[in-house]
Amino acid sequence: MKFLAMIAVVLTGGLLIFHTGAFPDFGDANSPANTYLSPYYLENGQADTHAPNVVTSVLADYRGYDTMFETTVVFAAGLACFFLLRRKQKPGDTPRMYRHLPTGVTLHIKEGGTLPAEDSAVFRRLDSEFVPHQIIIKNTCRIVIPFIQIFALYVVAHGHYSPGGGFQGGVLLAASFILYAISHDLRRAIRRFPEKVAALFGSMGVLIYAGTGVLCLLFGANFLNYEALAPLLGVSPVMARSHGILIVEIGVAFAVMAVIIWIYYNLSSAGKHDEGL
Amino acid sequence: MTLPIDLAILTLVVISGIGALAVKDLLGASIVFSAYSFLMCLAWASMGAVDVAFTEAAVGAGVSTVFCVAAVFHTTRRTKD
Amino acid sequence: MTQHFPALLIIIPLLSALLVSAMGWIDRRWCFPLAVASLAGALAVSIGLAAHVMAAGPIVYKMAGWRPPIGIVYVIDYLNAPVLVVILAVALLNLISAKVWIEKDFEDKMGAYLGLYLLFLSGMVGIVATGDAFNLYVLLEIGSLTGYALIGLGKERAPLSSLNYLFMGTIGASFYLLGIGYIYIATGTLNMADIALLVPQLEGSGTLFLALIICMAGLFVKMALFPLHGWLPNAYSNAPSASAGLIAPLTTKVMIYAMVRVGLTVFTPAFTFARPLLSEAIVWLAIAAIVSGSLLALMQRRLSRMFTYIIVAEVGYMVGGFWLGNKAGVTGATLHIINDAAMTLTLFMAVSAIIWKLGSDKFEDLQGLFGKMPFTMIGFVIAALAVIGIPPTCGFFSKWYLITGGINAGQWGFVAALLFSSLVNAVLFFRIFEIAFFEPFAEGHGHHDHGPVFNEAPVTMVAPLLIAALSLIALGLYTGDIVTKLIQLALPAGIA
Amino acid sequence: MNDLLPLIADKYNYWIYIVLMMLGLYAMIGKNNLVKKIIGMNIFQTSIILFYVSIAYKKGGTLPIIMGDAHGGGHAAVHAADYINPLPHCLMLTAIVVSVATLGVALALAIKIYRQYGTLEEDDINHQIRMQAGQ
Repeated sequence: MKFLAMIAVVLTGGLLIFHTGAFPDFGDANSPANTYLSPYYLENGQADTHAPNVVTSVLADYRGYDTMFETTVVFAAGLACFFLLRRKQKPGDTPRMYRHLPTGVTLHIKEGGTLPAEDSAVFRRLDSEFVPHQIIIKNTCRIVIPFIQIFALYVVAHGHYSPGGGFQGGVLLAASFILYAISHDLRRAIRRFPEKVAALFGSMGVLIYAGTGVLCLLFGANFLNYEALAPLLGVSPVMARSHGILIVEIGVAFAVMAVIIWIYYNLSSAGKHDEGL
Repeated sequence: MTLPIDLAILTLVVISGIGALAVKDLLGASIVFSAYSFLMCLAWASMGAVDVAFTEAAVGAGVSTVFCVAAVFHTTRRTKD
Repeated sequence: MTQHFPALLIIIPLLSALLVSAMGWIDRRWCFPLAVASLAGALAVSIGLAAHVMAAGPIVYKMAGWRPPIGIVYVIDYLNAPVLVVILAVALLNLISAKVWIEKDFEDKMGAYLGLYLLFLSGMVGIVATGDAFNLYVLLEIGSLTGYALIGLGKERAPLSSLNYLFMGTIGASFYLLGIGYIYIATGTLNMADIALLVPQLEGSGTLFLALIICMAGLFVKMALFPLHGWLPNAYSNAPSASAGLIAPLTTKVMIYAMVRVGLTVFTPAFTFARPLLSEAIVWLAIAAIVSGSLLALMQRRLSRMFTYIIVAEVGYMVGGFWLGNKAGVTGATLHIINDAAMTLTLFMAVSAIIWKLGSDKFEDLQGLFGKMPFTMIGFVIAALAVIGIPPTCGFFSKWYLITGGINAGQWGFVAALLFSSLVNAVLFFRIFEIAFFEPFAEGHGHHDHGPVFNEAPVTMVAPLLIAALSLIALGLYTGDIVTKLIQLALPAGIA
Repeated sequence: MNDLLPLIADKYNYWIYIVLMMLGLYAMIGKNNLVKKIIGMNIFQTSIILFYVSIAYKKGGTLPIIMGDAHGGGHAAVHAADYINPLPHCLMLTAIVVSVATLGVALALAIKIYRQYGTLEEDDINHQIRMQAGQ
């Protein structure tokens, strides 16, 4: 197999390298790629959509249809991971570790033993590969997480003016949650943001995007043509495009956040939603 | 853009890519792969693709690594190649 | 409202996928009816579109209202209107037929399964309808990602074959993306029609030629053309029955459609067929696919596995026919996309019904099947006749065009391979008929000699199967109309 | 030497993308461990993103964020040559998202395979499959 791989690689690579000489030089401003279509976006992007960041206006408006499917890809991945991995587990199937909070004693309950109540104030469930009290990590994360989340919201809201947008913001939001799940434990993260909520948020986020498009359709314009929302938002058509971009970016942020958290739940617990990283 | 920096970063990208595939420990490979993504993100930032670099920093160096580590955690670290 | 039909075509499956997967968490009983209703709605829209195209010509739908090279457009023309109808019809029939399987296999994950099913479908519909080269890549990935998941929860080896499929699929899609990058570097645009306008000016461009090769290589991986077909048999035969009937008819056929689309309307025929050496090489690959697919099919002892190798051979038919580069060949390839989707659907639905009743599709378990499941076998026989290519069924007509194309091009190897494959198919299917009909029932372990007991699959399985089987004959009878009113009009002027 | 250096430097990004792509392709076909293959797949995908980003670069161009009065509606003339091409960036955002989605699904499948066979090495899995078929 390695030999076969080598042959394939050498052949393909040779063909590609052989041809590189015909490319325009790196950084050539006069190549067809840089002169045919893209000047339109640069010259008219701000006038058309009122968003100085041209990448955002291309992403969410000129090629907004692509972006809708990009969000759908993420959603599909979330569904796929859930579909492939998730399995229900009865409590008591596997040994479990508990910590008795007042004394700090660690208990190991064997298979079939009686378990303390799920929301017991005295006993706290531990992962089987537990570590002693991690005060530094927990407290640092407790301080850092709100800042990550505020920054994420800034990234979502400020996508028009600076790099970033719904997708990056959504990933950051998800990352803050994953940090919570790693620093505390998966079960508490799931209690805060249950699987069902993640799944519903995921489809809701895509629904916000596609729904905006359908709303445009109902107003008589083409799918995703935010100009049609001008009467609804009470602004000029250009501003309606700008606001439309914001709305769909929020949808993207919702979907991406929820779905990445959902994928993390399934991957980190191998579908059992029991013990994470 | 200062050209030498760009060349240096791209060379490092290749080295870390080879490293990620050569390390005989899957957890190590995931982490080297994270470094690969991060260097790639630097390369893109130096080429002016800030949005792409931002996304790669959040996704490639962040979330993908977590996914990889989670998967390795639930499978095995050992590998023959 | 008609002018918005191209958007509705994809919004309906997409929105219902979201709703269905959300409903899976709220009230599971609603999932299935919602999915069926949405597919029926989308099918109605696609039929409306096809009628509109036949009456008034192609439709260009501007997404977000931007004019073509700037924004993304959907183009419904003579080429993809019939393909769209077939895709949606296949998905609807298979969904109804798979109802019992879905309820049995994925009871607690029904929302997710149906959501993936509809997302897969919206990916496929989008690939066919889109007029933007990059948008095709995104939709390709939706179709593939959901496809991996739909396959991955199947029988014993399914996860491994699904992962192999994922690797090959990613290589294919990435090569396609790279090809788009080469096109972009040479022309600076992503819109298919726009590229086609620029291609004649770049006749001698090596970059563009390499782009053609890379795009085609990527699509060949995804459609499992002969040396790259390794992933297909395992992935399809290990897939859950409910998914196999969806993925097997659609994925390869849609990829072949993408090849036709890229070859004819992105790179113009003048550019695509300009190098006889390339066309010749690909036709020989196709011949190898036909011969090897047929031979490997002979060696199988399980129905579903045998069908997967027949698919490998059928891919060879269409690729070869297209790369013959003449009118009859391309017509035959395009017609065969439609016919083969219907034939494969019928075969896989029949197998799914057989497995539902017998629990197995091994040849030795099929004894006496004509008595046990007569209606299923009627559908099976019609599909088999179509695959072999017996006249009233549709398989004959597309094969006729393909053979004519081979003769016109003087490519006798292709003609011989087609005839050989038909012969092998006849052997294959008559062997099964013999097992299922002539061999005495339960001789080895028979305690009582009552003969075969009538034990038919549920009506939700048999009815779609029979509809699909009838459609095979109907497609055959209306071949003339399909060819003259749609496909002939779709071919650009450059084809001799 | 004087000719060679600019040739390499001018096309350096294109060379690197091909090297990375071949690295990824080799890992996907030739490596034995599934997680290694998945990492190779990701390298393969990022190499193509590098290619697109390299297309977009313009010497002397600045970030594709239109400077000047942010609330003026953009009536001032914008010279496209001064800004880096935004279109490939936008396409590549989509490609990155696709790659992370593929990664997630691939890892999910790998976990499922490990659950089933207890190993991630492809030859061990094939060996087990052959053993089962032989029985």
